[in-house]
Amino acid sequence: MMALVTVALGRLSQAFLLLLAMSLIGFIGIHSVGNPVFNVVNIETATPEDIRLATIALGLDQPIWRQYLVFIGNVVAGNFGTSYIYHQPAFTLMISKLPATLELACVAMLVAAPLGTALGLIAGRRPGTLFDRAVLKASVSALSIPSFWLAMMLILVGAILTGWFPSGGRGATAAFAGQEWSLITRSGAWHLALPALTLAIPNIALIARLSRSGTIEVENLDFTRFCRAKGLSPRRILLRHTLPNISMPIVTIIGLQFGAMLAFAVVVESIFSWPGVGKLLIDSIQLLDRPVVMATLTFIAVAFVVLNALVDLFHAVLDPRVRLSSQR
Amino acid sequence: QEPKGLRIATSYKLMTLDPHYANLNENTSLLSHIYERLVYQDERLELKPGLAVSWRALSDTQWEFKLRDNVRFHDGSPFTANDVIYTIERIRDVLKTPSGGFKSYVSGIKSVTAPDPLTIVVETNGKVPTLPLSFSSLFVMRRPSQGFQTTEQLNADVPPLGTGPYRFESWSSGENLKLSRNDHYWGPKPAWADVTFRVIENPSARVAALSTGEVDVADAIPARDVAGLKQRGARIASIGAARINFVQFDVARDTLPGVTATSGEAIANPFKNPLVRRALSHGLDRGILVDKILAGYGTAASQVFPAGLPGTSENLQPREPDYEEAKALLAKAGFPDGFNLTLAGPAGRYPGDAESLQAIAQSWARIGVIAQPAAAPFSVFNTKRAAGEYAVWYGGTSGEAVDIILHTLLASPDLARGTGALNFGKYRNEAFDKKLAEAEGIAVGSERNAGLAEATELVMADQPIIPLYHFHHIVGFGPRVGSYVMHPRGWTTAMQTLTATEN
Amino acid sequence: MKAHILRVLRIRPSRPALSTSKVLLASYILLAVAAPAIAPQNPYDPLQIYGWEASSPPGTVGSGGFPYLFGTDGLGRDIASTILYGLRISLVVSLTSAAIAALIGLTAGVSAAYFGKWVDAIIMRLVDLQLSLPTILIALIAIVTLGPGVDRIILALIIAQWATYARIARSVALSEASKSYMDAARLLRMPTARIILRHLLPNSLGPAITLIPIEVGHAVALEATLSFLGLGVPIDRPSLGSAVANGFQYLLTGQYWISLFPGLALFGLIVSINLVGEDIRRSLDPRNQSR
Amino acid sequence: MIAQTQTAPLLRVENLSLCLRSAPGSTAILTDVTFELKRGEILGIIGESGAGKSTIGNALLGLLAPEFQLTSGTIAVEGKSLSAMTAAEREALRGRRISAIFQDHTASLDPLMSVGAQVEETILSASPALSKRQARAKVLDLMGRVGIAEPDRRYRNYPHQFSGGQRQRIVIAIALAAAPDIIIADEPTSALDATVQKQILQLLRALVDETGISIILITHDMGVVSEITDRVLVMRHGEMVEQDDTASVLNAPVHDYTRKLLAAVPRLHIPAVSVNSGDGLPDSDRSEQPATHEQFLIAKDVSKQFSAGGFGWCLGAGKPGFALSNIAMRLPRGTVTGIVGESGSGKTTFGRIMAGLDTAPSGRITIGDKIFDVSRNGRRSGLLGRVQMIFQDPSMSLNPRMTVAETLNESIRFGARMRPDDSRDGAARMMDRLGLARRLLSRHPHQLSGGQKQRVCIARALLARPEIIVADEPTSALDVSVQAEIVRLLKDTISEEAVTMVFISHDLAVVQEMCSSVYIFKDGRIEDFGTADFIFARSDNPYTRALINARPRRFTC
Ligand SMILES: Nc1ncnc2c1ncn2[C@@H]1O[C@H](COP(=O)(O)OP(=O)(O)OP(=O)(O)O)[C@@H](O)[C@H]1O
Ligand SMILES: Nc1ncnc2c1ncn2[C@@H]1O[C@H](COP(=O)(O)OP(=O)(O)OP(=O)(O)O)[C@@H](O)[C@H]1O
Ligand SMILES: [Mg+2]
Ligand SMILES: [Mg+2]
Ligand code: NI
Repeated sequence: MMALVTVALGRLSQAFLLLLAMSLIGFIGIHSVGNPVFNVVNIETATPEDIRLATIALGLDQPIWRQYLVFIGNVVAGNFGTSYIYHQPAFTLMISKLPATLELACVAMLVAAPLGTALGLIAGRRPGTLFDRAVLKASVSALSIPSFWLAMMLILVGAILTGWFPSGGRGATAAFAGQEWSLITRSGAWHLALPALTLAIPNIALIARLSRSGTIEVENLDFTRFCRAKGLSPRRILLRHTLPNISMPIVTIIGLQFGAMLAFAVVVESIFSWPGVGKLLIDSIQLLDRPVVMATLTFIAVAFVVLNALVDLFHAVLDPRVRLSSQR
Repeated sequence: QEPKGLRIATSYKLMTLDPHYANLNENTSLLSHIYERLVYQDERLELKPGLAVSWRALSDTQWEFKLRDNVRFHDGSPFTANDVIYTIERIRDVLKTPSGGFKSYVSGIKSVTAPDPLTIVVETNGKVPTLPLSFSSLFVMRRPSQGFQTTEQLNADVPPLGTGPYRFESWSSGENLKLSRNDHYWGPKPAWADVTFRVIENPSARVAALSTGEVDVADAIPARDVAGLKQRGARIASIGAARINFVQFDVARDTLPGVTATSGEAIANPFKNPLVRRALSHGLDRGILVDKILAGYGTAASQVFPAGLPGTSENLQPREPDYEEAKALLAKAGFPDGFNLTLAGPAGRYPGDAESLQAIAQSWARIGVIAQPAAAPFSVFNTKRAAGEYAVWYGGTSGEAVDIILHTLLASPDLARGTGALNFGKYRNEAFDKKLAEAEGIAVGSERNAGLAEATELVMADQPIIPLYHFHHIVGFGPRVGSYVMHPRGWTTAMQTLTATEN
Repeated sequence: MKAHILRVLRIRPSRPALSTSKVLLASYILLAVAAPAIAPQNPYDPLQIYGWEASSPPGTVGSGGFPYLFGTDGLGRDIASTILYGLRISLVVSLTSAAIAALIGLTAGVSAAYFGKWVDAIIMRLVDLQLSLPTILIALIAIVTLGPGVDRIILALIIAQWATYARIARSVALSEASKSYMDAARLLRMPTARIILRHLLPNSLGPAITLIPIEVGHAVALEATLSFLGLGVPIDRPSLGSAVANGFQYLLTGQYWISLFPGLALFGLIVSINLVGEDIRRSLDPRNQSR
Repeated sequence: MIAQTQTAPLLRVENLSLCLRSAPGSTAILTDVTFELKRGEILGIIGESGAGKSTIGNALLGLLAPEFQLTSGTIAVEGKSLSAMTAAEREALRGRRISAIFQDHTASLDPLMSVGAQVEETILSASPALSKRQARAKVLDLMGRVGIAEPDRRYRNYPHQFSGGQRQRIVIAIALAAAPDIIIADEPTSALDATVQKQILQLLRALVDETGISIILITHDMGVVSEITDRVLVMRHGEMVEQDDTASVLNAPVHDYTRKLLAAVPRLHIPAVSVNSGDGLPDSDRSEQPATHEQFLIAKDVSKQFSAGGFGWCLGAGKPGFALSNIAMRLPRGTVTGIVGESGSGKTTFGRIMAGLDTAPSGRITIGDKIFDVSRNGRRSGLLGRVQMIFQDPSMSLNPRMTVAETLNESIRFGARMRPDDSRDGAARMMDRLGLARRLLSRHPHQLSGGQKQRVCIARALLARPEIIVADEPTSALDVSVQAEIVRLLKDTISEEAVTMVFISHDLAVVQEMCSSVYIFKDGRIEDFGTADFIFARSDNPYTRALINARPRRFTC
């Protein structure tokens, strides 16, 4: 237990350094890309004087290092600043987009992970069979369709032609834990179907591919042969022996993809007008809305640190040969 | 049967509930349901009464506005001159940049007085013949019991209070705005019991939502989708926008980045020579831009507004491309073999922007001018343009009237007079400046319009910019909407729709 | 390594499905190389494009005197030629970036697993950092600070992609590093780099090998997204990806050809890369080499 | 059915022929193998390493590697041919009727599942009616019967926390747990010391006698053969050489090869002047070393503990498990020092510490005049690389993605620091000396038999030209005639190149032949040590005597 605490503390201090590095990159990055003031004033009507005043008002006239110090000071005090564009506290703005993103990503992953793993396991157990070839071909195809195409096709088929699903938006939401959620209303869940499917399909394919190739490799190993020799049912071998042994890369990918869904599901979010964090981030980057970018990046970094720590923890629990602190 | 709510898919992402925060269609379009203005512009941009029933100039520096009686705010309190004064003061004195997009409209105002609750008298610093026009952009807020409301308050605590035909219900930033009918509205009874705006920024998603009938109205329909939408039973309304997209040159500096002779050596700034600018304009096929890129939903441009709107000139008509003449002009200017340039522009800001860059390059190639299109995200584009990294670029601007565009885009840059804010090319034409100033001094009317038209003719002869096109606003609407009246300012509002039953 | 490459390239007539994909990929590459010779139009030369013939349906004979096999796009470019030329850019961008990113990422991930402790901590925190930075931001920074260009895009894509490989490789390598063949290698006191590259890396490659072709496809899509935002290749030199992204706007319009044909071409390309990748994966598994 | 069971033998193999799929006909792995197995019989299969013994076992289980192709022959269980069965029926045979102990015990265990659970799932799959608790009790019983101490603690341990011999016993326990009719035991005792081996053999014999199961016992250990088999089948080059009652084969071998094999069996010599010369044994006898030899490697006070917990990251959970305490050892240059001892007594652990692969919290190792602190990482202290190791489980210590040639050349290049061209045929020559065909050079490890892999590991260690070798059971998978050659080779190398060797083995006869001095390990301590003569002839340590006496009688003289 002590070891766990030490590891956690170590991780935490590393995470702080990481956040610092990231804030520096984000800050300097946005600074180097362009001047936010052109997006704050209406460039089609603003006078040079307007621009000058706005620059001062946003503190953009200060040298970049001073702006950064001010920013860090504010963050330590719990304030990410006010959005240049929306004039709302950046952090609140980001949090308000979180439920939509969270429920979308969770539903998509809850569909993709078990389904993908199952398909891959079954296919990989008997490589070359009809089922295996079908899984391989289908997953290759699913991974080869650009995501916006997939989204549009689902809209075309699922919404425009058949009218089964709505083409976008969140539908009705209901409050839970102080936030609005779609998943708990009927209409909301209905609206969730297509975007979640769009996110899930490539992930099903990806996970299926990984677990298929892992299964092929592991099923060739001596211990699975020994399991057959000792009379275990194929199902049990698959679930209790093959699955754990192929699960490391799969869980890793699930962690990465889940993080990416939280943070970068821009295409799906914009085509289905699903107001999530990814879209907020991209919009803010394009508008150079630095406070929002920084708040969102911080959230994403924390999310990835947590997810990856969970994956590492899973790894240590799963594989007794691996130590969490990975000392060798 | 009473029509249910109206559902509108809009590309305009409302940023804030403060109607004075930023002068962008994103905000003003949606907030115009809640807040009203003293003066309105009709579809031909002519002024018409709003919260003010009439106005007149008392002297060169004084305007009097008579306010409408029996108008109530959504909370039932009456609308009076006091609220107008509050509005003007809030914009002029309280709001600080960046939340100060409207300041220029009131910067000429010296003082506002209310001789009686339904009259205001505005005293200006100099001659401001366009004051009523300025008031067509200012939303009137109610004076709170004390002090001034901040943007934060408006976003967070205080529900927006206006006199408009719809009252505020709820807003979720980037998602939707919900409104309900103001039953006590002073004008014609609003058609819909409630209105829901859904922010759908992706054009295809708007098209899809309209196709499935999830929304009744969708704005900013891409021209290429019109045919498909019509096939699926939607109807389309469109109007030429009060705006212009153009190519602008840097005519001030001696050498320019990216401009070289065909051999690759640096050359002196060719755009200082009006012949070159004219050649580039002649060597441009606007028909491709308008008919192909905008699929017919655009008007070829020869001046800053579509011909026919107040202040435009009948004499300026877009020309067919004439490559031979253009070549001849280039040869005369000393560039028989043409030259190379980089044509910069924003990507995804205006309909057809990035495509236009390439179409222009195709045209110019035919007169020997090799243009390298360089598209960049809007913010990057602006930063670079401000930093002087571009020699020739594609731009766009809009305004309530011709003079505003002439004033900012073509007049010589002059901080004191506030002219030439968008004249990034540093073009100077004193004759034009004078002519424009004269016209601007004339009271609103045909004489002023004639003066503006003349000034336009004068400046366009020198070709400081190459007008490209005025794109059209396109709105699609479904069966529950009877008709949709377009407005050149490009707002999308419930007031523009008529229910199907009414029709 | 040479042996591996040879094994990979060995034609296996007994596996017709796989050789189809190899033939397909080879012909894609051939078409890309030969594009200037076989394309009826040079879509990068504005003089050869006739704006008035924009959005012509397939089969229309244009001013160039040849039929537009797949029609023209919204600017009048021959879609067939655009696909051929665009392939060149897309192939170079996606293959190079995926290959370099895989090389960097795999080495980093395997090294992290091998050394553990602070090396692991640093690499994995870098990975976390990279994962949380959106590609768009990286591309923006790269292009604004370095100026536009294909190499910048490749750079941005490498930065965007290496982290995934690193984490995947590490996840396998952690278990692999405890096996006794690693001990045997360490006993021989060979350079650490060799232990990592020759012993740990090949045995940790399994999932990564599956991932590489997928990431190649991903790179094409990313490049298209960047192009779409004006951050990619110059807009007048469309890559296959940007042709597809451009066609996206036409998906719901009647002008199906503008999106369909580039989309099909891209689909075929990625499918064949994936199938060849699957073949490579199979041939790298020692248990399959004698089959 | 019943009638058939009585007449038909339990298992009948007829004209079984196998070849490699890649080159049909040319490379026969098995040719015309024919034998029967009766109920309650133990059939021994002996023969050359690489003769195809394990392949027969795999064929019986229907678990042949995909490279192999059956060219002819039938396998019938109780008269019913395997080829006539449906896939499901064949599936049902495995575990319930035929179970196996694989030669490669380490690779047979799932590294991610605790050993207890692996035994338990086998029990539950054989008799699903059992409750969890009953199954658990049975697991503990089985683990105890195969000689795993503290089974309830070790239940939760993972395979990597077990010693080689312990893992092998777990595999045996699993095979028994399935309660089959036939067990194919492929070298089931190769990693076990004499006492434990005896215990296991008795267990098997008792099973056969009590429950009437049959066993096919593949082994190279003639002692084991003589001890418990009823009949013996001798194999060479994939062909049967002879087949008869054990006694006839051992006493009156017909075939030359059998004779050669029997002649090669190493014999343990226990001098007549034996036992107990009294308490006053001069201490010099123990430390007595030829004066000519300098003390080349000295280990002092090496101690190490393993925690009993299941997970590496939960350090300190629970009481300590195994402990290696205060091991001290002196290795004179150019000699072979034997380590024998109980399975799980810490031999491998100590060897790994000596090689610098593992650290120990305390202890010191001196090589020449350089002192190494074993609590430091071997690479950093410089210990790593001074000592070469022949690992106990050969299959795991070979890189699965490298061919034999690649592995050996690497050893020449980096271990011996020779340029590749100088070493061009070093590998090939070494293969010849080890009795391995040169064509195996292009193979990957999974394409080799157990004994072939082991010899590749020996080759790798020797080619690195180390000063010190720790050989951990280097001959456990080799048939006696090959073993004799390897022993000769090792001896030659040691005398020619003044290599110092630690020889860990349970085969006392080989130890006697190879070693000048011997250390006896038990429970992580040195139980006894001295010159080989002393240990085998005069030591009165009860454990030492028990070890020696546990040797099968037949090959002791
Ligand atoms: N996958 C394979 N591909 C090619 N040859 C193989 C393969 N597996 C085994 N062999 C060869 O088949 C022969 C028989 O192997 P097998 O494992 O049955 O030998 P064995 O009698 O069990 O030997 P040992 O006593 O060394 O374990 C060996 O010569 C071996 O090299
Ligand atoms: N990683 C580990 N964690 C916990 N216990 C371990 C670990 N490795 C080895 N042990 C225990 O240490 C003891 C000594 O193991 P070691 O492998 O040294 O035995 P050995 O003498 O080589 O036995 P054998 O002859 O069976 O190979 C065993 O009881 C084993 O269970
Ligand atoms: Mg064998
Ligand atoms: Mg051991
Ligand atoms: Ni290789």
